[in-house]
Amino acid sequence: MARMTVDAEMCKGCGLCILACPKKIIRFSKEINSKGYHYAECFDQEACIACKMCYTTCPDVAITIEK
Amino acid sequence: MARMTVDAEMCKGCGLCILACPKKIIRFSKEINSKGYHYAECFDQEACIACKMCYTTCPDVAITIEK
Amino acid sequence: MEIIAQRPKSLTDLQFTYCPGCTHGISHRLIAEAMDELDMRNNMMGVAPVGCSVFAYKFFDCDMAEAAHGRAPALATGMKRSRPNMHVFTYQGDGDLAAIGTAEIIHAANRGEHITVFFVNNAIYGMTGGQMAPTTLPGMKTSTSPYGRDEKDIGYPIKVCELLSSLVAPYFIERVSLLSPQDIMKAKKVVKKALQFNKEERGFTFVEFVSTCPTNWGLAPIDAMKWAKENMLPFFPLGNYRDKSVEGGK
Amino acid sequence: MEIIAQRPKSLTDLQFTYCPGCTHGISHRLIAEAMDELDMRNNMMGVAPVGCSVFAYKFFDCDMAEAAHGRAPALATGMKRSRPNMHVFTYQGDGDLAAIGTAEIIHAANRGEHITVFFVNNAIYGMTGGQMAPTTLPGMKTSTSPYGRDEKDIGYPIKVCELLSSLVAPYFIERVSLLSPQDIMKAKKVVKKALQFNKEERGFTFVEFVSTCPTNWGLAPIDAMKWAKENMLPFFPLGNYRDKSVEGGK
Amino acid sequence: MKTEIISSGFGGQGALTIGKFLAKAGMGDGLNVSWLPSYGPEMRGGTANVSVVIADRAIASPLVSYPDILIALNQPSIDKFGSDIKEKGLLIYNTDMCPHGTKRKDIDVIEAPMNSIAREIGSMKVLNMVAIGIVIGKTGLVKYETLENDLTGFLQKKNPDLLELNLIAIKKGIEIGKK
Amino acid sequence: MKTEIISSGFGGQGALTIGKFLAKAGMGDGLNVSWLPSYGPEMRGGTANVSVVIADRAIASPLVSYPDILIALNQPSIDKFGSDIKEKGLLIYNTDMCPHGTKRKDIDVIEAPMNSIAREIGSMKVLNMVAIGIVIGKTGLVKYETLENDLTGFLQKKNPDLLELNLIAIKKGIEIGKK
Amino acid sequence: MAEKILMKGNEAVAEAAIRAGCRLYFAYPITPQSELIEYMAKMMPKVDGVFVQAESEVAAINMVYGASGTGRRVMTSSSSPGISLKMEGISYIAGANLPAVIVNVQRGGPGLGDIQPAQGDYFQATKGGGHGDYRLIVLAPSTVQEFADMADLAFDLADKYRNPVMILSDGLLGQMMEPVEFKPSKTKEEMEALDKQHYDWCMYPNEDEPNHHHHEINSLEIDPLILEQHVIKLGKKYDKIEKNEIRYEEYNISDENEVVVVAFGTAARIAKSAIDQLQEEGTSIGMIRPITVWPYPYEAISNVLHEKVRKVVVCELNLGQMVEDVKLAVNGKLPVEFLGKVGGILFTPDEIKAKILGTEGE
Amino acid sequence: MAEKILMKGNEAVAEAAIRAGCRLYFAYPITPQSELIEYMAKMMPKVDGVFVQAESEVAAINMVYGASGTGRRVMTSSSSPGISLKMEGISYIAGANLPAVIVNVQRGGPGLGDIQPAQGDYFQATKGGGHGDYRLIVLAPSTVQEFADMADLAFDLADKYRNPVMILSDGLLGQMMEPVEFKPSKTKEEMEALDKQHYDWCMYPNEDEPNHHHHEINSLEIDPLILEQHVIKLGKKYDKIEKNEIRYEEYNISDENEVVVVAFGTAARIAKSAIDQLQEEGTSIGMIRPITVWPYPYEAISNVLHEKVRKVVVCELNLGQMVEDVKLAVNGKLPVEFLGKVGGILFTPDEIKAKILGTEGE
Ligand SMILES: Cc1ncc(C[n+]2csc(CCOP(=O)(O)OP(=O)(O)O)c2C)c(N)n1
Ligand SMILES: Cc1ncc(C[n+]2csc(CCOP(=O)(O)OP(=O)(O)O)c2C)c(N)n1
Ligand code: SF4
Ligand code: SF4
Ligand code: SF4
Ligand code: SF4
Ligand code: SF4
Ligand code: SF4
Ligand SMILES: [Mg+2]
Ligand SMILES: [Mg+2]
Repeated sequence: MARMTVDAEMCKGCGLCILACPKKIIRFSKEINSKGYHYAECFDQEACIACKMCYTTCPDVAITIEK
Repeated sequence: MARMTVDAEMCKGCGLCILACPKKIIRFSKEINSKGYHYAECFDQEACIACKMCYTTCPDVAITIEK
Repeated sequence: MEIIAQRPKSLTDLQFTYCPGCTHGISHRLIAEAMDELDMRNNMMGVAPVGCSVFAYKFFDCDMAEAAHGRAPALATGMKRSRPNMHVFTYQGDGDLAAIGTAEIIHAANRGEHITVFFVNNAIYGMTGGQMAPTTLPGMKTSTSPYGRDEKDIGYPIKVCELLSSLVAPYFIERVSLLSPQDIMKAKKVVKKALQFNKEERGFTFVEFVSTCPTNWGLAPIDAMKWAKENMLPFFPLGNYRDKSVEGGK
Repeated sequence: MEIIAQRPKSLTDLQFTYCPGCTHGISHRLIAEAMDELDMRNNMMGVAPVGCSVFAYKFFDCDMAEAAHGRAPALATGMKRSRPNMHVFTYQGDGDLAAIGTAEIIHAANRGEHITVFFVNNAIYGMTGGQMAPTTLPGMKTSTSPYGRDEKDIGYPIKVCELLSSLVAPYFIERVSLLSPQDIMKAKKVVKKALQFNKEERGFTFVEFVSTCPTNWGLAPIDAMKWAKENMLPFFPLGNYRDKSVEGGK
Repeated sequence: MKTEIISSGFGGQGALTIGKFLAKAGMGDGLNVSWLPSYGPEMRGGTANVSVVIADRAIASPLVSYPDILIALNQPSIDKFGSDIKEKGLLIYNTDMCPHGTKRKDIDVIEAPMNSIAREIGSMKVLNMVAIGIVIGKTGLVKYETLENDLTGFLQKKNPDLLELNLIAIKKGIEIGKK
Repeated sequence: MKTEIISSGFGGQGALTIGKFLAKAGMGDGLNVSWLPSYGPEMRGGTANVSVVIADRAIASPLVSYPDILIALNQPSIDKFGSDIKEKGLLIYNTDMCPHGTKRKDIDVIEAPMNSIAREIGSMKVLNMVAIGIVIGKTGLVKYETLENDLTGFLQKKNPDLLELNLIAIKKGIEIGKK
Repeated sequence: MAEKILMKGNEAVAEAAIRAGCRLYFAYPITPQSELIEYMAKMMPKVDGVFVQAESEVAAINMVYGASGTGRRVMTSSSSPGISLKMEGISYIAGANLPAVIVNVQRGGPGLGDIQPAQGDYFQATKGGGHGDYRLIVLAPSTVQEFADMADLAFDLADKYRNPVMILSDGLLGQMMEPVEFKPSKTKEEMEALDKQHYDWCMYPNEDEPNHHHHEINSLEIDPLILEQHVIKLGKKYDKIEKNEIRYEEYNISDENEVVVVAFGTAARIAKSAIDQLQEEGTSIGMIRPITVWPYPYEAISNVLHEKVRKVVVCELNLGQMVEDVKLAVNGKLPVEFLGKVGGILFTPDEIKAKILGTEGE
Repeated sequence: MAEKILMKGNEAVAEAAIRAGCRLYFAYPITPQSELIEYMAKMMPKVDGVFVQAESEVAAINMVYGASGTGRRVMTSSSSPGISLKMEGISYIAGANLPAVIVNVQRGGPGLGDIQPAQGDYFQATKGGGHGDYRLIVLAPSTVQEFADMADLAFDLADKYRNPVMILSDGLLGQMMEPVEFKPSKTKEEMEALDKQHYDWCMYPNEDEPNHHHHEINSLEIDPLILEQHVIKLGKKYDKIEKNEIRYEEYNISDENEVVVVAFGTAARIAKSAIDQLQEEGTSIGMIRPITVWPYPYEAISNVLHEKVRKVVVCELNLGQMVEDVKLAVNGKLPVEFLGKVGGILFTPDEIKAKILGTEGE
């Protein structure tokens, strides 16, 4: 099992993690954070394979991966 | 016939023309110029072949060659 | 469950001041990770430039100095010479390093200062709002080349790795890119190599990141990466330009 | 009898301020002769550096500006851009061009400014009394490298022709020497070629003179030439580094 | 007469343009105007704002510390400037992006779902024109005709469709403002 | 008491060294001294000169405009400074390099063929020491013993032979000076 | 009457410079000046002018030095740290008696500081930030209109005295938009005349000397006696400028004034509104606003210290720089008080009122 | 008593700096300062110190900036044009609250000027040649001994206030030899203490924080409110320095003085001999010689304007710079006259006498 979490306040909604995820389980949230960004969120933690692609590409180091 | 003349005041007595002359007809004068240099002079104008080696090497453009 | 990837210790908790999708953040993370892994943080002094990464002095969690525009290699020289048992790196943009700081980078490299220079090439002046950089591509429109960079008038982009490799002293010079997770993972290895050499006091080490500036290129972050791949990489070939650790290395 | 060699018209009548046997005078003469022969004097503007040749503005008999130390290429850029129908050259020493003026020469070359740069490499700061230059040879003693230039500490001499040839824009780059009448005659051809290209508005042209500084080397003029031949030429190989006029030229 | 305005929002929402067209129209009406943006790197991804002053005498400081009117396109703008609005001043805000609104009771408040209105009109680009319209409708600070004139000059050739939408948005705003 | 000296000659003749050893000896004698060279590119191949002041009170300006003593190792030095020597001042000059000498009648003049003397002693390097000797012989400005002491400290290890020649030259100069 | 255009100060001064015949511009980007360089990048090609983004401020000022030596109108601009880098070049240009226009859009300092408006470079501009005895003519605008108008004036003064002229503006004036009217562009004939005006000394063959031409552009005189004459001549030029070119504005000056305020540029704008408010409240305050901060209007200030005036108040966006010049003007006759604001912050009219009324502490 | 050594000023100040614990020196050659860099090149390796000949003055001052950030004693030197190039860096160092010592061996300007002694950089040194509100502590020696002594003082002041200190010398003091006595070198213990004195803020792990360490060396505060606080704090530091560190020499001051002369450095040397001569001739003249030209001894000057004093005469090797500070000190109480000399020429005592006596025209 793996878990990917996005720090919503750190995220700037650039979408690079969404592109990077091989499992396509990341999307923009409906909510905005205090800076007005639709932050990223994992909508299917079960499917996460902890490949760290999202972490690798995230320019704001907003992602944590657990396994 | 050829003539090599040194402008005694321009000459700084560096000796490069003496080294350059294939005919070895240049030497330092006994006299000094107003800056204290023993300037170069041609002691055998007859032998000069107007090869311009002395002119070519003179850093102070003190030499004139006529032919 | 165990954390397998998280914010490296060598970064502070502050949020980066970069635009969404700006690769400055990625290169910061790579450097910080390498510092963590090589256990260099306690003896590291970094130099931030003037450019979008001016606040790097707040982001790297080690001793940091904020240089005058272009002068980071001079500061680094002073710092390293003063405290030779410390490790020193600079982090600089293309305006900073390849325009106003040309003399400083060339001479630090030529002296073989024992420092690591991280060079972020995004083909533009990010911080001041998108003016032409020395690395701006031919034909590229910027706010100071509004009709496109005309190489007849102002010449071609400067290739810094190539320029520095014409010097004898540098120990390690390599150009990497940050344009895909794969590239980033490769870049990570190079960053670590450079810092490893730094730790071992081998000499002057230099890593160029081919980067993006979504904001001033007027592109979405993903499009910016695509654009950079298509347009910058042909001009700025990736690869190693100097590695004295390899027998026969140039 | 007819005069077959005399002071060129493009020199004023003033006596040079150089030391006995200093090759600055020779390069001055070569440039002036080429100006005469190419009939460029009436449309020529030159830039003198700060260095022993600071008074070049008095010696060349055309319009002349005296630059700040290292900034001759910047002045030349302003001059040429302002009056594009004029020809412009700079005359610079190795401290001037390769130390303090590093950024200016690289960027003028990179922009491909339509100017000619004459670069006098005598491996030392002549005017200020013999300090180390960027081109000072390894082991060479100068007043600021009293124990000999230690390349481990401050790196190797900078090879300017090689450095500039890593740029795309320059049109012509060649290194010549002034160490014998034969060398000088060869140099003359190269000087003339560069100015010819200048006249034809081909682009950035650059001639390096491997020169001597008898005074600060502590050698008699003749010995200085010998020393330079033996010690400088191996480090600074003569030859053409760029000639875009030749098909397939680099 | 002197009116001091701050217009503020996320980058891209057009807060600076609001200021620009208000100032331009004020100038067209023969008044003295000034427009001063916030600038600098702290703007990256943050809030952009502009100070506008419209007055019938010389304008001393173009920097507005205590606005008569605050146009807030997002919540951070209210959070940052809301408490500076002069007593009896006016707050115009975009309910779509300002979930918390304001707690002040001593000022006039006009709320409008500007995102929704713009979307309805057909382009998110006209969000800011709704806000301008509200200012005009409520205060008559500048003449609609002057503004229309400026916009026409600016857009007629470049993008006549957008011009049309802009004018619709302004009129919609005026309506709201007049209520 | 204050003595102002200019020592001048071609580069390489040792004019600056004359000044230095006079100043050093003065210092050794417990006096205030200053030594100020001419400097700069105009020196290249030209004339080098130095101002030396030796005094029993604080020295205001180390620059000598009107010397009490001019030591001229060549003709250009006389041409340049000869007319500035104070009335009743002293000119010491090297006849070997000063074909025209001086026309002044209001000063003391000591002539010496310094080149020839140095050549005789065995080294052109000691030319300047002859001049120092003359100053001492004529004026007693500094003590011979102090000078000898300084020179010994300076040369004993490096070059004892040259030291010997130097002392001979000084003594020769003193002889001339005393005449 | 010309049309009014709403424009940023940075752009207005650039447009006005082009209209004044400037066809050469060399600079390096820096906030809050970048709109100026960007405007030039866009417009210079349209008027056959030269725009070069230099590799640094040092290079830019030396390009100006070279171009000015050829006798044409040339300009550069920057903001505080970038201006510091130009100090050597400015000293050379002044030393070589060359005309040139330099715009400083000041920001907060020292060091990297911030990018907000400030007036901390007053000393640097007026007392010679570079080495040696030289003076810049320094013009201090306080509106966008004046900023634009000064481009024209600056070039005229630069040409008249063969001296560099600085426009000492700030981030506020650079960034704000105000309505501005422009003078018409120079006509073709005027441009030709401009081009030739310096033929007697500049590099570039003129019609009278079509062939042999040896003009020297130079600040070096290795012979001290010649350099002395050269610097004395510079000094006389500065005296002449001090005699002829002092400019200032009198605001609300009358013999009813209880206090006289001295302020320049942006600070003066704010001071005016304080003065207006006090006037309405029945207190008469006058102001001298130096328009040239060098040459400085010493006399203008001492002349308005009428009998009722109790004190002089100096307002600056710095720790106190022009206040020294005001003290020199007042010369001990009255107390001189100082109100400063630093860091890129502006004072409010209320703060100025309090200082004037002596109620700051309250 | 230490031995007296006959030494050039340039070498004496270098030797004294090394003895004061300076172990880092970065500079670029320039006449008439080159003996200083050459001395350092020779001596630094012998004391395990760092000598780097920088590629330029700009690089040199930024090497100083970096090295100073690590808390060690560091110095650079140059002459006028080279000092101008350091202006940006100096403003950064001041803005970042860093200690550093900068020696200016002034020459004739402006521009390339000449290489003879001058005092034309007074304004630049004392009023901030760089941008923004900052102050250098400026020490002006007038003998080789004082030049050497000031190295020690400069480092102490720099460390005490975390502020750059400039020694404002000139070509005469740099080139001339005078007897000089040196203080003993710092002991090993003193050196260790010096090394640690800045551990609380400098880059470099200290014993209390052996591991994690995040000290920032920086002059940037992008938030104007924070920058404001920062600059106000700088201002308070400058006030403190003005209160504590003013130094000057009174020469022949008495209530018999008819004229008071103010002069610094080399100019003061010559003025002294004029004063001595006048005293012998029966006219009593006093002199104030500022030793710190910033902070400036305003009070010291106004305090000696005894009843008999008719006027104040200022002598400088420039067109008139310090004279403004003297006028500020005198504040209108007496006429202030100026005698200048430019181009690298010195005045003679006679010229000063004539100025004092008012017989110049005769
Ligand atoms: C001396 C000086 N000149 C100019 C500037 C303005 N300036 C700040 S950042 C910058 C360019 C930054 O571009 P780059 O180095 O490419 O970094 P990026 O923002 O693209 O990462 C400039 C010109 C300055 N702060 N100081
Ligand atoms: C800004 C500045 N820095 C330093 C100097 C001093 N300076 C004059 S010439 C020179 C070096 C000259 O060396 P080089 O360029 O090699 O010319 P050379 O005399 O050897 O021909 C230096 C450092 C100066 N005049 N200006
Ligand atoms: S770790 Fe891999 S699979 Fe999981 S969310 Fe990230 S990119 Fe997708
Ligand atoms: S890459 Fe990072 S910043 Fe970008 S959307 Fe994903 S989590 Fe957010
Ligand atoms: S021309 Fe030739 S032969 Fe004649 S003197 Fe010169 S070098 Fe000798
Ligand atoms: S080469 Fe020229 S300067 Fe040298 S000795 Fe011969 S003539 Fe004289
Ligand atoms: S402007 Fe460009 S380089 Fe700067 S933070 Fe934004 S995207 Fe990154
Ligand atoms: S010092 Fe050297 S380079 Fe300069 S003139 Fe003398 S020999 Fe030539
Ligand atoms: Mg960039
Ligand atoms: Mg050289």
